[in-house]
Amino acid sequence: MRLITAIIQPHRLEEVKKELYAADVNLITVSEALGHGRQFGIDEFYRGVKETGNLLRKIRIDIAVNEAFEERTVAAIIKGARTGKIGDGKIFVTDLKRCIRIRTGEEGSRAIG
Amino acid sequence: MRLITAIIQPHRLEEVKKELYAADVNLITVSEALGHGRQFGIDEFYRGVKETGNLLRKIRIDIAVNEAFEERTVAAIIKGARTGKIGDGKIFVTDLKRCIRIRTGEEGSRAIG
Amino acid sequence: MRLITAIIQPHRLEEVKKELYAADVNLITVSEALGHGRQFGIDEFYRGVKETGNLLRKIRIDIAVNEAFEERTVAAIIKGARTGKIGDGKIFVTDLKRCIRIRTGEEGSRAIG
Amino acid sequence: MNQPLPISAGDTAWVLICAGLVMLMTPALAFFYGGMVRRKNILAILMKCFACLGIILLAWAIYGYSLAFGRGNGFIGNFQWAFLNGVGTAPEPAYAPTIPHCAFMIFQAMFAVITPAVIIGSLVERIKFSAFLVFSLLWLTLVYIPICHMVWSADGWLRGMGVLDFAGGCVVEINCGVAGLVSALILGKRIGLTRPTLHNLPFVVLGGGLLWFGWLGFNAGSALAANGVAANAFVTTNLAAAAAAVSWATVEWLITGKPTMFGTISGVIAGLVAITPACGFVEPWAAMIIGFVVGPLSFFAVSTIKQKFGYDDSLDAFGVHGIGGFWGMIATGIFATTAVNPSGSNGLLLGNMAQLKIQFLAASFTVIYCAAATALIAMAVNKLIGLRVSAEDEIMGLDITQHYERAYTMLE
Amino acid sequence: MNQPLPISAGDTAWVLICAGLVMLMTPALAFFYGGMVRRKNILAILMKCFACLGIILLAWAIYGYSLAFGRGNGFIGNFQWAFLNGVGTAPEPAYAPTIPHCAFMIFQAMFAVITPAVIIGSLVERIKFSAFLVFSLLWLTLVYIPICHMVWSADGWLRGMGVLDFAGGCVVEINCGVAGLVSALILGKRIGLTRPTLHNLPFVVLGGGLLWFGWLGFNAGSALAANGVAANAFVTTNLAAAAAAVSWATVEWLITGKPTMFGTISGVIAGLVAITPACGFVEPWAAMIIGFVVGPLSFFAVSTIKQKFGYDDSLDAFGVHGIGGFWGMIATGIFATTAVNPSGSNGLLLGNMAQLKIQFLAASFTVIYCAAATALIAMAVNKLIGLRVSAEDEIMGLDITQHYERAYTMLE
Amino acid sequence: MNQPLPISAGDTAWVLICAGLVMLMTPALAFFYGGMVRRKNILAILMKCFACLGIILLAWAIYGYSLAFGRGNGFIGNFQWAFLNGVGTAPEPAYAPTIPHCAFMIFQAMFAVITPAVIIGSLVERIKFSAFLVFSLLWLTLVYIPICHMVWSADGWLRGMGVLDFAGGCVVEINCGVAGLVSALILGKRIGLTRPTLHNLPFVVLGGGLLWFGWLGFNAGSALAANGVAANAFVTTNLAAAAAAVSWATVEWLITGKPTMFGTISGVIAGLVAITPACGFVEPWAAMIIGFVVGPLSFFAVSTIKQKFGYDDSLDAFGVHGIGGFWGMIATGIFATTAVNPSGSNGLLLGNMAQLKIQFLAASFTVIYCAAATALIAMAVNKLIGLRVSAEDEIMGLDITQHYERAYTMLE
Ligand SMILES: Nc1ncnc2c1ncn2[C@@H]1O[C@H](COP(=O)(O)OP(=O)(O)O)[C@@H](O)[C@H]1O
Ligand SMILES: Nc1ncnc2c1ncn2[C@@H]1O[C@H](COP(=O)(O)OP(=O)(O)O)[C@@H](O)[C@H]1O
Ligand SMILES: Nc1ncnc2c1ncn2[C@@H]1O[C@H](COP(=O)(O)OP(=O)(O)O)[C@@H](O)[C@H]1O
Repeated sequence: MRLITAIIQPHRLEEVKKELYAADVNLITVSEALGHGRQFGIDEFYRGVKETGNLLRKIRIDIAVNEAFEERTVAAIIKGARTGKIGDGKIFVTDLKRCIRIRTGEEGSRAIG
Repeated sequence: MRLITAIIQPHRLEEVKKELYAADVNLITVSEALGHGRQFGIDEFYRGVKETGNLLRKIRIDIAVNEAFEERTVAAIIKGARTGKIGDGKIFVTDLKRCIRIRTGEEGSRAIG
Repeated sequence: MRLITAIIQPHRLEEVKKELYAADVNLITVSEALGHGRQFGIDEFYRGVKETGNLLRKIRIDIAVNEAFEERTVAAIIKGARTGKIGDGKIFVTDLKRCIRIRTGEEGSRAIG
Repeated sequence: MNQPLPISAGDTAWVLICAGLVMLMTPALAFFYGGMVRRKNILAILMKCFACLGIILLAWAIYGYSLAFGRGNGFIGNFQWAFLNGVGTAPEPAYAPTIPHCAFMIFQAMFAVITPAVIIGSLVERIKFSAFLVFSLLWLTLVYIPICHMVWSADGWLRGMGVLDFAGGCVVEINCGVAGLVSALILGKRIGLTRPTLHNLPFVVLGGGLLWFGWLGFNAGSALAANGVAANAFVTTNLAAAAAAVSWATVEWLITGKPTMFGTISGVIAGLVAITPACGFVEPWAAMIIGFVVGPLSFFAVSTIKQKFGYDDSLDAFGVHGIGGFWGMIATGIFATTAVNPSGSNGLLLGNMAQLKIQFLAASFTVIYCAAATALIAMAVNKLIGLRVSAEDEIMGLDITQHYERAYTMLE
Repeated sequence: MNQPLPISAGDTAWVLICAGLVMLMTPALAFFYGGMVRRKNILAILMKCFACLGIILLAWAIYGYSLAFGRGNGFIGNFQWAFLNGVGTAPEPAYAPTIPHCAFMIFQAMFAVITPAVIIGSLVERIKFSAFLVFSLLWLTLVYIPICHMVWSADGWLRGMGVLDFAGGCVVEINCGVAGLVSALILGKRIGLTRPTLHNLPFVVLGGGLLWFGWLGFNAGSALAANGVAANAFVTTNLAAAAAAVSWATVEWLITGKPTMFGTISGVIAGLVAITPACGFVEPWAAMIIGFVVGPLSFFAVSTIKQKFGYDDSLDAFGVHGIGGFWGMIATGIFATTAVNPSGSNGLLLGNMAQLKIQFLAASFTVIYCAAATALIAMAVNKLIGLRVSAEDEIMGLDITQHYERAYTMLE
Repeated sequence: MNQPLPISAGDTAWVLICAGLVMLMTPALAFFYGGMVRRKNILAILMKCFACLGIILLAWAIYGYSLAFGRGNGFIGNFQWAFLNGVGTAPEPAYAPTIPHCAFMIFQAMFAVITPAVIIGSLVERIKFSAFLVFSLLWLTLVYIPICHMVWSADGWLRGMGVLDFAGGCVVEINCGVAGLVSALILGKRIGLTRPTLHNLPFVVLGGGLLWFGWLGFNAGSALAANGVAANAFVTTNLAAAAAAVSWATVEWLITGKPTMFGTISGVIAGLVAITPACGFVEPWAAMIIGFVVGPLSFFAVSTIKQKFGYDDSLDAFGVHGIGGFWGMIATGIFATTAVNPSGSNGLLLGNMAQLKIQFLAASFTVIYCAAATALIAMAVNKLIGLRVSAEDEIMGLDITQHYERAYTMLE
């Protein structure tokens, strides 16, 4: 099993969700994040004092999938999130040892979906 | 070492904390999340326009433990979080390569607790 | 590749960012968290009723790096975050299987930086 | 009325702006309460407050004002002014001889709105919206209006007896406080509550600050003229609020180790409550004492008594309004002086023990009548349509389950 | 003016505090709107509202007041009072004989401020700040001022015709509603919007509550004296707001299954809009009907018509102010009675069909004139400097791209 | 007083509602400031503002009013009105002959409350709560009251000299601005501050909007009657606020590339400050100039001077109130005209150089006296109980460490 974590632009979330559902990936967890990357933040000014805007709002998506779903999940995220501009984000894939459904106690592949 | 990540219902947090403490798991990190799963969200309406409520508030808990503590931690989370209704959430377990206590620089099992 | 996750004190974020940039680690993702650890929270009182303050505000930093950068990243975080007082936090390192840049589709080490 | 009384522009300006200030108190209360609950339940509070503004203003115009202030018997009015028929721009000498009758009516309307709105504080995070609507209309009709008539109308028996209640110690404060306690007891406790529910203390303070502002109109506007009595009420109101804020915070400092903002703003409200019946009858120094006393009283009620008995008067309508209102009625009987208000009476300190007795009697009568009638209403509504939402809805939150909407959505 | 008229302290106090209340409406509107957009765009709304306070107050003092109320012809005033020259403390008998002329001027100034501010609601999340500044100044000059002159000034032709518009059904409400729709059409839809944008409903309610409070000054202050007409306007304003809140929520309850806070507060505003032209001419019972009717009307406009035609009148300036204002003008022609206001007229119900025609004509004229002039202005500004921010800036959010600042920063 | 003066209902209504508006300014200020700090420190600001309302209202009633306005010598009053003894409903002809004496007293009380509250802006995120309480009481007694007496009381020497300070350029603005700077210097800088601390700009705007609203009462209420002078003050206040908002935003636009909401609302406050001493003495066109000038002045002070000297006047009490107040005093000496206010004087532009000198002298005296006295007080309190919280508490945040509570708890 895999844990796929994507950092995307906030305004792409709806698109990414759509692509994921289209790829039959329906179970996801979303949270807020701030990112610092290659993307150039806009300087802010407060009472004339400059503040280098270096943390931009991002969305983090975590998805646990079976190996078989890894590729299509990654592809769906890319399809939904890509604008081709700097700041589109990253996808991180780690190995998921166990997955347990709290409600039933089921484990493994059956618990993932 | 293991990194245990649980997605639970917000209203179960107190219960889960209680069970974790009871199981001698005292060090945890909590954050906010929004989840989309099998649970049926309630449709929202804004000035008469329907919005399919498809992201529900969840709580994410991250806990780093030694292998020996893995089972009891998972069990404690399940005990505290389970209501038997759809939406109870998931537990994800990944392998933790290193754990370092910033204050002392200690590493490994000793740094976890 | 490694995924480095640090839980730090909120007021050390600027320092940690500075140290990371100094160590040439420029791409990071930051989010809010609440932590329960050894650190003693301050009791709160609402209309005279005591509430044991047991979740303290923390900052979570996630950084994906190549193995070669693991040590310096960990060192930079420790340098920036350490105050020597309880509550300084932890660094967790997990193995990162894949890293994909959404914008270009690049994978692996080249996508990380 | 052959020859209508002349209207005073100054008095009319005063009463109208005060009516506006009292109107503002209901949204203010919405924020005062709204910040105290979990964020999944804030809209349900705002909604109930605006529901009070909506349905009670209409009910007041249709029958409420007439039943409350029309000439009936000692207990209830009649329908002479139903649909505001005859409530025009000519003054009604029985109530306010220098301003349009309809200005008096709308000033009073805002009192009728906020009183049931205060009760919301006892019922939050679990009451069904429809049940609240029915409850509040019944309560307006069967509790607020009769008590208002008895205390303030030309032929009310308590007024006839000489009770002093300048701006609503019985009519508003005791009434809503007791109703809150009783209905909270019938409604029962919230599920699995182990921690304080406040999600936004600044909102509480915002609401509290606006309540103080609005209360100046509530109390000083009750003079129904821009005169010395109004000015005195304005002064005493501010001083009592200040004194109670200080005394509440001081008690906290002594007991828990630090004064809190939440305690201070609670003290402000307690002080405003306590001075409500007294403000137009007592001198400024007495107002300070009244305020100083109510802080510890209410603090004790909400931090100790409530914990001990374990009832879920969630946001302390009883501890603040019930207790504070009762003390205010008694204090009026102690400190009142005709030097401030010739149409009032002297109190205990000036040798008039009788007044204190009248005050005690009126306050006690209000407690008993209100408790009994509220209990009947709440039980009836519970039987009829059920007071509480389902446990699932309570856990999910009232905003989404009762109103299909959420207060904060924060992803972009 | 050889012998200045005496000033009434009561009337002056009233008009000044009402001017203050109307001033407060613009910040209130800022929050009402600000809570409805995504958090990356809230400051851009607050900013435009305060920009209206800034530049339009100045423009009003420099030339606006004179052009609007100076004696010119039936369509526009003159420059007699430019730079407020001659607008001093002596009353101007043509407008308000018992208060300082400058008090009337500043009361009117606040109307000129809030009207373009309402238009912001149609343009949010995409309009360029500089373009809005130019647009709003041109619009003030070419739309607001002429319509204001025609309807309210001593020699306006619509006033001469006998139109009844107590507090701005044409001048304020239809005007801003139609301008919102037209400029939204020219501006175009927001990019890729698939979900509701509200980020903070409590802010919407806070703004809405303060708007209600301020509107009491807006409407009742338009009597320009603290008299029976003012009191009547005060009463009708509250009742219409209440009735529309109830009717909007009821329609929601029937159609979507639950009443919402957002709907209720929208109903409040719709009711306040609808009663605006009528408040000083109709009786309380009529106000309730006017309010009851506008709730479903506006609900239908925003939930069905807008969806159907697909225009992006983002926060419904047209659906609420345009529709509500038109209905209010018509309703005035139906329900007006000289029993309430001897200087008004009777409406249809009292047999005066002519008044209804006049109302319809004035409202229609306003729609047509405003639509045409607004379209020209918006297209001109678009040509000149471009109305819209770039797509990148729109996605990034207007706060950071137009103002180099962010509303919330939450890490410590 | 054998035969009490008759009370004017209109004037009384005006002064009371204005007192209410000034009361509202302190909670408004709390939000204006509260949004500018990190969220761990917002309650500590709200708390200090309400502490001012609490303890200073009481101190004012007990001895402050008497010391400030009682007949003493040129520098300080006496105890004739201690405990408000003799401050009843009959007018006090020396101050306000048409309203109850106690109405004048409570109007002034609200000025005494907000002045130390402004100082909080210089001390945020590090001052100990207990130290602030002691500091503010001492400061009230040793700085505010004497300056107030000298400038406004019947026998004050600055008033005797003919200084024009309509609503508090010296008494309120310079006083709090200078005190803020001096106490910030003594208190020292916050630990490790590298970024702006604002956590909620909408709160800043909310507070700023309510401050504008309240300031209308502050300035126009200072006429102590609802007359032409009040109307003029009302107009000039609005125009100066508008002009300064525009000029501040314009300067930003030129220098940093974009106008900001934070700058605009700061400009509003700067404009209100600058017009404070002048509002009842100058004409509207002059008010616009006064406002235009203060925007860049204050912007320069907060963005350049403060950075250069590196003092931590955290929220710019000095840059906005000190600088703005000084300019306002001078401007009054330039633009004042008896055409607006016969009981005032002409200024430089009408050939009266003397008035400008008097203004400069009074302003300079206030700077020097206030700086010296504040320094002594702050150092004394520092010695006695320590001004600052511990470094750990500062890092942890003042809300939790000074008040055992948190502003936002957001998990459910
Ligand atoms: N190595 C990394 N570790 C953690 N987060 C990263 C890393 N690289 C990118 N991110 C996250 O992805 C976001 C987008 O990255 P950025 O470099 O701006 O754009 P792009 O991926 O298009 O080159 C960053 O703001 C950051 O939140
Ligand atoms: N495969 C998954 N990947 C990421 N998050 C998941 C996954 N499955 C479930 N979740 C999270 O758990 C929550 C509960 O899951 P849900 O399917 O609603 O209930 P249950 O686990 O009881 O079947 C979801 O809202 C989501 O946040
Ligand atoms: N085993 C763990 N699992 C998850 N989070 C942890 C763990 N240990 C520590 N943390 C996080 O690190 C924070 C600091 O830990 P704490 O024990 O208070 O201090 P220290 O690391 O200095 O001993 C905690 O509040 C918690 O958020």
